[in-house]
Amino acid sequence: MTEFFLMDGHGAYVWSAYGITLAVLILNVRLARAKHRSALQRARELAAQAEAPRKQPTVRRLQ
Amino acid sequence: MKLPRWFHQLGSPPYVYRLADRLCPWLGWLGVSLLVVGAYWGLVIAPPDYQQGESYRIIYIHPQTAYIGMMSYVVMAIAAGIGYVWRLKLAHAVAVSAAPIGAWFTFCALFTGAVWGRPTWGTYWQWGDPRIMFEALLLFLFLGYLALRGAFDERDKADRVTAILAVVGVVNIPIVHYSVEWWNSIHQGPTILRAGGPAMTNDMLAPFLIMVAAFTLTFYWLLLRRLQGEIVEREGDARWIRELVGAGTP
Amino acid sequence: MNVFRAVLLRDLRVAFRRWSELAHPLIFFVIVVTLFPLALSPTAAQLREVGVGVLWVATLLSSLLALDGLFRGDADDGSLEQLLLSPAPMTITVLAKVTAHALVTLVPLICLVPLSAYTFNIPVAALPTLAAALLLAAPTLSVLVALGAALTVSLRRGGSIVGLLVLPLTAPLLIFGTRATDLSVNGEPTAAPLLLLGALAALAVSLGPLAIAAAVKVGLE
Amino acid sequence: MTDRALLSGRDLAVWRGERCLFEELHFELGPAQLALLVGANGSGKTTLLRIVAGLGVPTAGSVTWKGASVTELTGEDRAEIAYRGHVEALKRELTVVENLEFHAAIWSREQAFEQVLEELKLEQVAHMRARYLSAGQRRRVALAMLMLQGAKVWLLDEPTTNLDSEGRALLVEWTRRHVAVGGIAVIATHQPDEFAMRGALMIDLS
Repeated sequence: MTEFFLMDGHGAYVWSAYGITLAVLILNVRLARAKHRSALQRARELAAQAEAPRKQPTVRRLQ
Repeated sequence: MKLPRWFHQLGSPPYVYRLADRLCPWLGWLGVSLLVVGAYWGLVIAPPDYQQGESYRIIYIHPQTAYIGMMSYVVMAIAAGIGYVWRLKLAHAVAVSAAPIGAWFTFCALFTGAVWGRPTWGTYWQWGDPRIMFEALLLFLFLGYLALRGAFDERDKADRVTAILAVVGVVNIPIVHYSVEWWNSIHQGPTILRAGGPAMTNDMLAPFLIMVAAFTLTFYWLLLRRLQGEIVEREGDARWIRELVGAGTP
Repeated sequence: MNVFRAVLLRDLRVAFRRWSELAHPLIFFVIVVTLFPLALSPTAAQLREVGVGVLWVATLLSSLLALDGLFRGDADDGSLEQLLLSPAPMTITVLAKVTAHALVTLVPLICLVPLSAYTFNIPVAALPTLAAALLLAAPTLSVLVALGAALTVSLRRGGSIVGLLVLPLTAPLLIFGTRATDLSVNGEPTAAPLLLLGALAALAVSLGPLAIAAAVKVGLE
Repeated sequence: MTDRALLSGRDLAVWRGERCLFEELHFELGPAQLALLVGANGSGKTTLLRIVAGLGVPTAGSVTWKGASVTELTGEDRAEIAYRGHVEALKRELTVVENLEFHAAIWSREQAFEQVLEELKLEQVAHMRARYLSAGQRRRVALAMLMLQGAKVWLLDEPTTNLDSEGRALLVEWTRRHVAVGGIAVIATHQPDEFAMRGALMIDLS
């Protein structure tokens, strides 16, 4: 089994390459999920507050 | 210019948000299973290369990550271009979502490329290999995009300024690519190694293609998840968000 | 056409009335060029080997120095807004400003380069090609630097990231420029890289102003 | 109807992040009409004025001049709208005359500005560099540029700041004359009554 990991001397390179790729994949999955979840959380807070008051400016003609 | 109906539908955030919700499970599970199958096949079953030996197995991930990095930049530039021309907030959201993914995968391609270079050419940073130099320049372009985006506090302005940078970047990519290729051909002469390495026998091709498919599916899963986050952030307290959030989805 | 002339003359006049600022890129260039022999061994052969690359990198870096004045000055005193609101198309105005920047910073730099070539004992025969390559690269470099300036015009501390935005895009210039100079040093024909530099210049001058004008418009939104 | 010289804004809205400056703002200005834009600092007066000028982009809605969106105006239509912000668009290294000549070339107007300079009492400083002018004098040069452009629509952002009483009187009189001969003016100000006249539109953002 060990010679499988040794890969006649090239093991370090192959496994470090696969390792970093796996790490990048997992990191990106977590980052993507975290972004989605925090956005939803923020939206929940916004939804809890009352609807923002209408900010329509008054436009009138001077007599 | 009258745009087709589906294009408008793609332009409406709630529609795309729900579409992403339906697609993501499929993309996710299919992608992961292909990754596992491809990795196992490439590491265990496929024969080592007669010339490079075991280190050749990196061919099942390095080209894929490089291709995803490149594709991310193109997706980013096209989305940014559409967002800029038609003022589609959603297109900008796609560009923003694609950028970090591209940056991470380009970094990964750079690392795996350098590690692969070690046993084959004897150095970590093989100046001779034009692809490594191109990956580095592509990574700088991504970092430039992300830095410029981070420098603006107003989202609308950040979208439109970085869109211009993305479009200029994508126009420059072929130029940078071929000038690096040209530069390499004069310094090192035709490399003994063909660009993609020695011709792949059939039993090497299968895992290679599986990994390409796996990475592509993963890319779209990541893109859609990030896009959903962007959409919710950008829609603020729109009505459909209130319903969505009110319903307390996870 | 008179808008092009008006903007060009105005920018040149403003630049020469603040002539002390013009010297900054030149001084920076000389410092970088003189520092390198200190860092490396002064043997003639090795210096020549490295010298060409150093000259080009120093030119790229020092052209970045002068970019703040390109748009930020006009943005702060409100004249950039008036240029945007003027009937003339913004691409013409931008082209005029880029030309002014090239004349004011890059041309003196190009005159300086052959002088500093002596410090790297680059053979005199190679100087004409070196100057030709720099002149051919100047439009592209100016457009890229102007684009960096336009993209960061509304940022207070924009200068720091312009290098990150622009330098990756100057890789082709560096490759073809140094190659042309190396070939001329060895006395070989230098047509190919010079033609490629010319092609880049044509692309930059035709498409560049469109992107720069768009960046300025968005920057002032 | 649209080709009549009409400056109109339809359901304009501006959001800064999650804060709303204003929304559902509609206005329409025909020839010989004046609009006064009032509101506390930070209420979005400058933002709205820049949107009307075609510099800024609203989060929603659009502003049209003679039927065309102000962001797409070119050539003479573009020159018909003049915008004067807080800063006077003067290059400090150029003299007053050089600045005026430059703007004349940009708007391709012949340079009859000697008469305007006299009215604004700027003839002594005409050949002085803008850097040495006082804030009030710079404001007057900006007024000279406004007259030089000869635009149909004046968009002025607090034009009376740094002006002495004599300068203000001149500005108010010129604005009245501009509107009387069929021009349009939108003025953001903290003292609306200075410019107020019958039939003027009052847009209050606060």
